[in-house]
Amino acid sequence: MKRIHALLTAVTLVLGVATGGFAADTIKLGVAGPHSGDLAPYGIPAMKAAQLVVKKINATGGVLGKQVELLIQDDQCKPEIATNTATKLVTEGADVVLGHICSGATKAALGIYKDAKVPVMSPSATNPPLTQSGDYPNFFRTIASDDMQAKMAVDFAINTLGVKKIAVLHDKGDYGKGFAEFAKKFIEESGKAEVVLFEGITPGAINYDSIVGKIRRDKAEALVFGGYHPEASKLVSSMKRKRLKVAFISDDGVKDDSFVKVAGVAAEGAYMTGPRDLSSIPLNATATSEFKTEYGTDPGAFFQEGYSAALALLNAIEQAGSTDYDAVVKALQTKYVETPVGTIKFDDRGDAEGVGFSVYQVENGNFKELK
Amino acid sequence: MAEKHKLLEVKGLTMDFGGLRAVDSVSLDVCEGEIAALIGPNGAGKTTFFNCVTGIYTPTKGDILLHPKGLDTRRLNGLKPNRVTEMGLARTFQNIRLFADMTVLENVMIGRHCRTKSGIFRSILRSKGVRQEEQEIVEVSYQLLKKVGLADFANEFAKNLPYGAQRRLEIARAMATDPFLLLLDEPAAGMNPQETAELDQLICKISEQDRIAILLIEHDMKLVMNISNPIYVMEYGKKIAEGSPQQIKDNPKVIEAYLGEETDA
Amino acid sequence: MDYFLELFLGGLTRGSIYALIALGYTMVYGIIQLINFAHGEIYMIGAFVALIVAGICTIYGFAGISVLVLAAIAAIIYASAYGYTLEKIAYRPLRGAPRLSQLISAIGMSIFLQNYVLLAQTPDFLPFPSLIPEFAFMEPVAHIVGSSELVILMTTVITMILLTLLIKKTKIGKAMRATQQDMSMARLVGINVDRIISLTFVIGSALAAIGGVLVASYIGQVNFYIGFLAGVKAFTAAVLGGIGSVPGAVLGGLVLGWTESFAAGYVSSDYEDVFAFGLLVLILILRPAGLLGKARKQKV
Amino acid sequence: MQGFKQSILVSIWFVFLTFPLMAVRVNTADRIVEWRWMNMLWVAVASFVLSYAWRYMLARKQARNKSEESGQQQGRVQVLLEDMGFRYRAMGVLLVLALIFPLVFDTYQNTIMISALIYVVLGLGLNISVGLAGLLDLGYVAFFGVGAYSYALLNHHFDLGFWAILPVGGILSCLFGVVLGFPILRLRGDYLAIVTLGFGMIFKVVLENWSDFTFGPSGIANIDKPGLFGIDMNIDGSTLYIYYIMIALVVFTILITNRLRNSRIGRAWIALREDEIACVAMGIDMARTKLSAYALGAFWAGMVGVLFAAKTTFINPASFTFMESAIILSIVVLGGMGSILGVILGAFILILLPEYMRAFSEYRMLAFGAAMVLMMIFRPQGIISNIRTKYEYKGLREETDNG
Repeated sequence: MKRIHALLTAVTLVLGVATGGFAADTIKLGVAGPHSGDLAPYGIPAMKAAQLVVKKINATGGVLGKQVELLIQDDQCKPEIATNTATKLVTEGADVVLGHICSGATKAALGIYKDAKVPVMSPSATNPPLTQSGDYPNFFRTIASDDMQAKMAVDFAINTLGVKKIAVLHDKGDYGKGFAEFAKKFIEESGKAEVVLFEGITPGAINYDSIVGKIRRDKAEALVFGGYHPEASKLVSSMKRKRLKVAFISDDGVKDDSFVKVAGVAAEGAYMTGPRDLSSIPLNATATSEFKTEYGTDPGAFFQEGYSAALALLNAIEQAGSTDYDAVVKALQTKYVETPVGTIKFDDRGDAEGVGFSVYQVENGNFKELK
Repeated sequence: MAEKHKLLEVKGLTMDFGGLRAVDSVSLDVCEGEIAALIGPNGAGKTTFFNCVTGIYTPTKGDILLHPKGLDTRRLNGLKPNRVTEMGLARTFQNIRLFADMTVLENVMIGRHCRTKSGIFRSILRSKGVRQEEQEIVEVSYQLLKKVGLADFANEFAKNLPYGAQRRLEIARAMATDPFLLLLDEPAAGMNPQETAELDQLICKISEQDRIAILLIEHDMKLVMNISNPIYVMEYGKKIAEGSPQQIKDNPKVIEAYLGEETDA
Repeated sequence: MDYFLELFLGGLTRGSIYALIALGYTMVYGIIQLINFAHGEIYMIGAFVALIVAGICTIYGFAGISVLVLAAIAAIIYASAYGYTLEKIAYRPLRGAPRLSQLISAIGMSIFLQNYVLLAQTPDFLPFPSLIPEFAFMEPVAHIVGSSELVILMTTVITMILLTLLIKKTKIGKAMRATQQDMSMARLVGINVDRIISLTFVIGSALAAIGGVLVASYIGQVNFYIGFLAGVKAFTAAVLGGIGSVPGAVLGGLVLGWTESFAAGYVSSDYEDVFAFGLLVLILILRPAGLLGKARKQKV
Repeated sequence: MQGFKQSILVSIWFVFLTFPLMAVRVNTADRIVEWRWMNMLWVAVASFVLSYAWRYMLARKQARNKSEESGQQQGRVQVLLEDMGFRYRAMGVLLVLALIFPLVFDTYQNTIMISALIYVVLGLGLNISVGLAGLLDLGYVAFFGVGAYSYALLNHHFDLGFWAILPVGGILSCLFGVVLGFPILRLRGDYLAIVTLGFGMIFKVVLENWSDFTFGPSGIANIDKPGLFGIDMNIDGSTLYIYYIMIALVVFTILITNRLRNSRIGRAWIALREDEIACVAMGIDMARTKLSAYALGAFWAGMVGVLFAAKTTFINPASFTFMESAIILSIVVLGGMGSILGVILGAFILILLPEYMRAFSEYRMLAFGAAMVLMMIFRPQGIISNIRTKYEYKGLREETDNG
């Protein structure tokens, strides 16, 4: 036991030296998110985006004449690990942090960054209270919050599609249930339609036939679903098999190529909200092609947002002229920056101005933006 | 001569498993100071009878009455095994059931559980009373080990004891519950003649010195005939005979039952 | 009435899958009294192998139900091989060890296999090519039960019949039953118990693979994590029906499928899992041996 | 030579076995098939080498089993640990090390250490029901959750402080254990395992769905950190503070579980684990004994759950999954069932090792699963096996004095 403890101590010492040794003169960009485990696909693209951005910036002379150093930490999307991750980033002296990916992990970690006065920017945490509660002045994000999506989806269902009876489902998760609850609230507030069904489905279940039957029974004209693409594909497939034709409206978690590829024909005609189409933005094309040359595949979820967040953070440091917390925050809130998600700055709650949503529809296996 | 005090009185005990009647209205008494024996061929229902009396099975029919000296009569039917033991009736098992990964001494100490009472909180506080009780448990258990001749092995694991010693340890463990009636299920099984002779003495000692009545199931006829009286004989779930060793030896039914078994074997 | 029928058939589909996986649990448990925690992973591996074969075929331009059959055969072969190896590595050296050790080993194996597939393949959900054609004759009732459900039901029924025949009629089946009754006795009468145990794992794994292929093609997606929930549910089904009993596993699977389906349909799918596990607890308290299990009298 | 042949066969078998998953990678979404032939070579070489190691280890295990039968032969460490004096000294040294740890290392190391200590307490708690009483509980994390949520909710609604809730969390969780335990403790071992697994999952589903009470999947944020006479602490300070609370809690847990283990109740638990029938026949009330073990195990989980909520300041249902239960269980099992020192060591290895080997973080769960299997096969008693207490009896001393 004693020996093992000594060994551990030695290991920690070595690691401590290894990470802390070259602290000299770099700008440290922390990157936190799930890089292992089942949620890794949501974290790795943003991490790779940060790597690409840093590589490019360092090649052109860095920020404020200093090289940018990446501190990458895995939080597995778990709040309890995220606090460790955050502490680690703070102790290693991260000047700014790109992350976290999941809202829960972000919430858990933010307190630590706040105490340490580190600006944090998430490419993906869409949970509304993160900005709206005002608890986290150091938090920013390059993605719009869930309530905006829900509002857009509900408006679309009621005003464009003109449905009166809406079923609202979610996957019992933080993201999906949050979206669904906002959707329910907005539908009820509108007074133009009613929620005929509000339920959570069990992720990973073999089929959703019962719930599809229920939608039919309750004569819903539209289904608003909050959650991610695996469940969404199962839902639309089940609806197609059961010959149930109702409008399917969902969120950004579903606007994923996998949805179209997994659900196939069943996905045709489905609506979903997602960040505005970015293909016309030149920087977006550059970023994507950078990714493709580097990794040979298409970038995954939250790549553009991650890329944008890395750019915005480093740009703010450049603009502020130092890594001082107040100066960086001020720069984030006042100076516009060109990113793959558009030219943005942040409002005083931390949400990006100029980032918005559109409604998309699946058409011939592609997402078509509806204007 | 005055009638001997009956400690255990079983009347018309019947036990069915599904359609199978394992014990069929067996009546049996064990009186104070007796070493009674229950014999019979394999599968006659002797162990099932024990299991009914000790509460492991709930009998289908019949009465099991316990008459502790100076206390009210208690009906044991349907009581949980631990309640039965608390009332002063302890047992050993045919297939040795020791706590293999505990030491020999600890095995006996477990037997003291129902006669002691420190609870969780007092154990945590480890008050003086608890410490005294612990010490008392150790002393009593150690004395019992000495009685069965296992004192030298007190700190061995029970699983490492030789077979005969394990049987004696089971007896010591049962004795630790302060019974007035001890049920021994084939205590001599697997023992060599010398060990059996020692066991013979041990059982007599328990009966005489500790004034504990004994009911034993045994196949070793020599042992049974030596020490027990009365003897009850079971076959196919039924009691076919009872009486003194001599009466049993001469009983034609018993002879037939045992001869039948021998041709089987 | 349509609604009821829909729920009933939905539950039946689900239940058939549970039953197929539950059989593996029940057979293994019957013989070596071990909850083979990694069984769900075998199911997942079956689905993944099928995906790989079917994927290659469709990418090179083959399609149709014959590809599905080919994928299923590959899945069965590989799942069986994994089941066999699993037993040899993780369980055989532990024969006679305390139950708890065996169970831990099983849990460890489950974690290992899950991560093995994650690392060797991908964490993403992969689409499974749709290979079951829409049968035209199903169209009038398709809103209640479709072609793929029909395929699942038929496959399950055929598999069950074959399995029952295997156990009841063949020499291997007899040896399996004997081993289940009393392992040391079976050994005495000259049955190679180790071989029978291996065989049980192979058969159980093959059944899981069939379930895996059916589910993969039914829901159209596969990832490394699908085995966990399916495994837990199937185990629940096995216990529900009476673990160790083959008809019990089938009944348990169906009862569980219906419970979930009706609970979701008539109450709320929020608490679907609560109903499933609540039922399990209830059964175990009221009838610990399960619906069809025989209460084994404890030997004293 | 025979070994060589065998290893070749093993190698071929594994190449066959891993072929579809390791050599092919098919992306059906993008319609890409990737062939990775090099992997097959690695598998072949690795399985060839490992099969030698495997056989060697198995042979050694068998040899050890034999030597154990003929006479007890214990490892040197084990002998050393049975020496009470050494144990006290070792514990003392450990405690001192633990106390000066945060003075030497930075805040990050402290947080990691707190996580490990949380698992130490969880392991010790589960050790009561699994290690001592032999009740396999696969839903142990639910009790942890009860503690965490009681603090989070009471703090949120009534603004109650950490110190007030610490015992309350434990007691609530204990009550929860009693209520659940009543119906299910009659079940045999394997059934108990699966029912507790079910309960663990139900617990999580309820947390997710009962939004009005539990705030659903979005969890509860801004939970107060433990207070120290109203002093405002920065992150370093409060981490340090929590670290010392945690050390105290660990010491407290060790003290109490150790006392319980060597008490009348503790012996009854162990006896129950060894043989239920014999146990009841010796007059031990099975239901009560089981329930006490189950509830006491729950108590510790509840206590440390409160601390967990206070440490992370945010909790949501995602922290209370089956995986957590499995990790706690493996801590108990790998460390050595019933052994307090073993459980502590187990927690450190299982929680710290992956933390410090982040570089291999992708492989950590893989290694973790493999370790569980290998431990069970080659060292089932855990790293440190249970040490039996030796009782002092006057009788023996008198006898030797006389003789």
